[in-house]
Amino acid sequence: MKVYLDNSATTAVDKEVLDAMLPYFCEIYGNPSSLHAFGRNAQKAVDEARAKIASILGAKASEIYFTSGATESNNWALKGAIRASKNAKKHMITSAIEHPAIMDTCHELEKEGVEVTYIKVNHEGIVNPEDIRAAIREDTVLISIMTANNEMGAIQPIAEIGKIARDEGILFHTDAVQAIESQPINVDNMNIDMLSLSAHKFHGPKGIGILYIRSGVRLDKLIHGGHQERRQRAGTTNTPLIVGMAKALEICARDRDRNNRHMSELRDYFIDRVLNEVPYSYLNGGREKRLPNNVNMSFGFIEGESILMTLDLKGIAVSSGSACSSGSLEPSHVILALGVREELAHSSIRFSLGRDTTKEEIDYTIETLKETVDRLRGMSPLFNVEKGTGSYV
Amino acid sequence: MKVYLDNSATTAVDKEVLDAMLPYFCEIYGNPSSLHAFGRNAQKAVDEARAKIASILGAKASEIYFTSGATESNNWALKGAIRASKNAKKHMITSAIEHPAIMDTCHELEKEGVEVTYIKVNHEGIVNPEDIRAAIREDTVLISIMTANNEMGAIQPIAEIGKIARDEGILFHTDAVQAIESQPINVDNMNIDMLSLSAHKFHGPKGIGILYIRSGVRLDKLIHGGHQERRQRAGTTNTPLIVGMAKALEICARDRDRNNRHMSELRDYFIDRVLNEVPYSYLNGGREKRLPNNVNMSFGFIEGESILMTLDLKGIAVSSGSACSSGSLEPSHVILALGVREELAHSSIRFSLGRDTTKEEIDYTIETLKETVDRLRGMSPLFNVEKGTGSYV
Amino acid sequence: MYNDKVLDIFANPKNVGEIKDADGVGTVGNASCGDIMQVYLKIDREKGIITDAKFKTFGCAAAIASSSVATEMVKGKTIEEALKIRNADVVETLEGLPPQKIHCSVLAEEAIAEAIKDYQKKVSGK
Amino acid sequence: MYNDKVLDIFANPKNVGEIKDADGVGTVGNASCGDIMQVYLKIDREKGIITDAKFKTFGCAAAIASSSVATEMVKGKTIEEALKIRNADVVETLEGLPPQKIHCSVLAEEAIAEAIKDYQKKVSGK
Ligand SMILES: Cc1ncc(COP(=O)(O)O)c(C=O)c1O
Ligand SMILES: Cc1ncc(COP(=O)(O)O)c(C=O)c1O
Repeated sequence: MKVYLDNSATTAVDKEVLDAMLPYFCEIYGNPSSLHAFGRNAQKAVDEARAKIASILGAKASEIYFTSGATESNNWALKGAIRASKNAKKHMITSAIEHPAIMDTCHELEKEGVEVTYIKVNHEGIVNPEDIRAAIREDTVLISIMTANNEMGAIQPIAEIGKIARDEGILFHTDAVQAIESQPINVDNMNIDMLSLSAHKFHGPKGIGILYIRSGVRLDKLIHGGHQERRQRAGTTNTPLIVGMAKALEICARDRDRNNRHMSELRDYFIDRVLNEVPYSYLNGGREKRLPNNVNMSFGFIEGESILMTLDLKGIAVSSGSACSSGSLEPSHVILALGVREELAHSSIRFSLGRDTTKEEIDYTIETLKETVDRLRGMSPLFNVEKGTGSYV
Repeated sequence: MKVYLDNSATTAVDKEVLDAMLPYFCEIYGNPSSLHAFGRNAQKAVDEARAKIASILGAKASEIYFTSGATESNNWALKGAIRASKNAKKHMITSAIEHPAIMDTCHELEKEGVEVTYIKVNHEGIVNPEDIRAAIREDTVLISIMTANNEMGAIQPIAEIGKIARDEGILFHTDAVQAIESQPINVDNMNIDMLSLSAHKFHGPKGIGILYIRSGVRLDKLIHGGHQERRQRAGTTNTPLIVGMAKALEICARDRDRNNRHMSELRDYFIDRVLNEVPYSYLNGGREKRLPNNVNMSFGFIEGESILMTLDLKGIAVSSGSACSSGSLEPSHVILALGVREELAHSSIRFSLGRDTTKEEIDYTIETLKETVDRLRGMSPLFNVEKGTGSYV
Repeated sequence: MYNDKVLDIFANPKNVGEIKDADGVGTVGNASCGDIMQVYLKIDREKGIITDAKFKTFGCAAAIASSSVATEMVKGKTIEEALKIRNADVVETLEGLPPQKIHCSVLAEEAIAEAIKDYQKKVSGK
Repeated sequence: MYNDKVLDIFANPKNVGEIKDADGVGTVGNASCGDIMQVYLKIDREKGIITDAKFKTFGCAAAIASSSVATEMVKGKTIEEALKIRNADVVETLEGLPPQKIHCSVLAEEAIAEAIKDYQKKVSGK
């Protein structure tokens, strides 16, 4: 059996999405910037896609900018806003649990002299909006808080944070990459000034994303060149992928409620059974305000990557917050931010469900997980198999 | 009849390329960074693509970095090299005929205090390597000269320039976007340190490109985030497009000689007939050292965009160097750099042939062009139809 | 970029040509900027009514379409009425122009005004 | 990331377990870094030959595969020979490890050395 439980890493392109893209590779291939009919036909498709995406987000078409993905969107939003600011000193606020595309960009900005406040989260992984309010300074240019976390699925109080930012006249960006599939977003109601998306996280193609930029917000450009995207993002307009992204977003908005019900049911069943049936298993993050597709658990006395690789031997794809998976020395900064001790952070596994995940797949995964945990505890110097107990020395 | 003569703007994706990509959208969709089999299978495809591309360019696989296209590659090469330099003062050399992705990036760098020398070209559009040697200063960090021009197809003496740069210990970047289809490139023989490509210019997909970076060359990152691309370019690895690009490059290298013969024959036939049969028609750029697919001509007393739009009415897709096509006030900086007067720069049309262009299409284009020129001269206040002569007042 | 209306008028412009014995001729723009618009008017001096209008234009599709629309608009109008035509009226008839092409409609407004000025100079004896 | 050999050894590691009456036990690494490797050696005191080796490891696939390879390598070797085993030898047997996983092979080298040290301490009467 093949079970893909790594939908937060990337998703399969939807067949409908692929079909929508296909004509734009070999037939309607013109450059949308060209004036002739080949170009105009492509431009028309791009315009329609932009309008569709805008309407789903409650934005104007002219506020949607296409990028190569959320990493670029996040880079552009943060660097663009900070560098466009005329403040002598510059400060920004983000959370301690952001994706590397935000974190690493913040570290780069710090090198450039920007001060960054990283707001802590509670043990459920949630940012307290009051902590953000308290962190605001005279020279705060930007607040960037993700809509939902990619590792343990905590959904953040974005509307409240947006309100605070608006009241204080500070730009508010949110990385909505993981949230968009399950959480309806309206940029006006939520006072969002900038928002990043990547199509491949919601069954669209890889290599295309958006940055929503509220009209009136000025960002320095990240990528200079031709006049595409209202002169704000240069590079030949990517008709097929843009069409694909719009179709994927349309499907995701259309089926959101049904998919959410389906996934959250499976998620709860999964968590309940594992907590019951696997000793020394722990849920990372809270059960409320959790993405319907996210299960993140730690399994005491064994290491995450070896759990991942053992599940892989049985055809099950998951990811892990262990340092060993990422090639870094520290385990996931997100799991640590929950207050989980390092040993258990090294033991964390993310099971990210998809809209097509079945109960059968989940049952198979639970049974395989139990075997896996037993196998690895049998190898672990920290676990006493006879007694069925373990301890970190 | 539909005739696509705008292959320098973008090309149709090759059917073979599309077929190569297809499995990676809905089947082998895993994230190449993931450790499980879904990820490993994708990673394998990426590794193979990288190796294939590297071998075609005479590079090592570890020197090939995937980007969202040549615009990003050019931005990264220039900003990355300049910002990584520890020089107190920084100078770079480029040409007066570069693509906006270089030009606009240079203007941005100028704002940051970098001095840029724009080397002029002769009336055939060629940079003299000695002019580059003469422009080198103590603080010169980088030379960036395109391999061939996108508007009038002039092929630059890249190997000589590479030699000069190497002798002087200065980094050498070349934008090879337009050249790669017809010109074999070997980064070692040509002393190239960095090279930009965009797949959609050689029948690959839009939204993917490469930056070749010679090992040992250190660039600042443009896009921060995850650890992809040897930690130099963050963002989820784009398996299908990478596979497509490698296939497209393979086909282009494989069929290069045959396609070059075919296109240059049609090109010469086209130029000869038009010069003979259309009064007041002028070739922009020289006939030697010209890309086999490029025809760029000016037609006196009529404006380029209206030529383009009239040809479009007859199903023929071309582009124009007129200000009117680009929405800017000045006509093409490239055509002006040839010493062409402004009036004629406004009248320039680029016909960029493809490997599938037929003689029949060219004949139809020539006949239609003649009608078009007549029609527009009939409307022009600068042309006397009875006498068949014109003058710029 | 262009809407269908603009493309259609560009494909089939009205009033192309010169009026040999025009009562007023206006020329605006210049070749090095990529636009020259020349408008010819035939005017009934008694009634002050424009009876015919033609144009010759060196320029882009928007310039040619604007010329066609503007010359069409002024026909049958009094001089006063013609002088009230604004570029926005031309744009409206074209059902919109891209922002960077608005200047073409301005040229058309100006060419009409220049042609009328030329006529008025002639009439006022000069 | 991992080659097939590593995956294969990880899937079927040899010498997993403890030796109750081991002559030398070496433990290296720590849980908060994500790796603990424990090696048990049975040594023929007369001949100075390692007759059996087992391991228990908390760690990633590379750590487990390295443990398997290293314990397999030392069996039948004299102490002197075993001490000459370098992490590079482990990597070679694994047909390569990703750069960030090389430290796992180093841990294996160290665990063997620690176990031998433990044995030598015991033998030298401590
Ligand atoms: C929360 C979050 N932000 C940003 C990204 C970056 O997206 P991409 O790799 O498509 O640029 C990801 C996924 O990797 C993510 O989960
Ligand atoms: C010479 C040259 N460089 C760079 C580019 C930019 O390529 P892209 O738009 O694919 O980023 C182009 C094409 O637009 C080009 O012709």
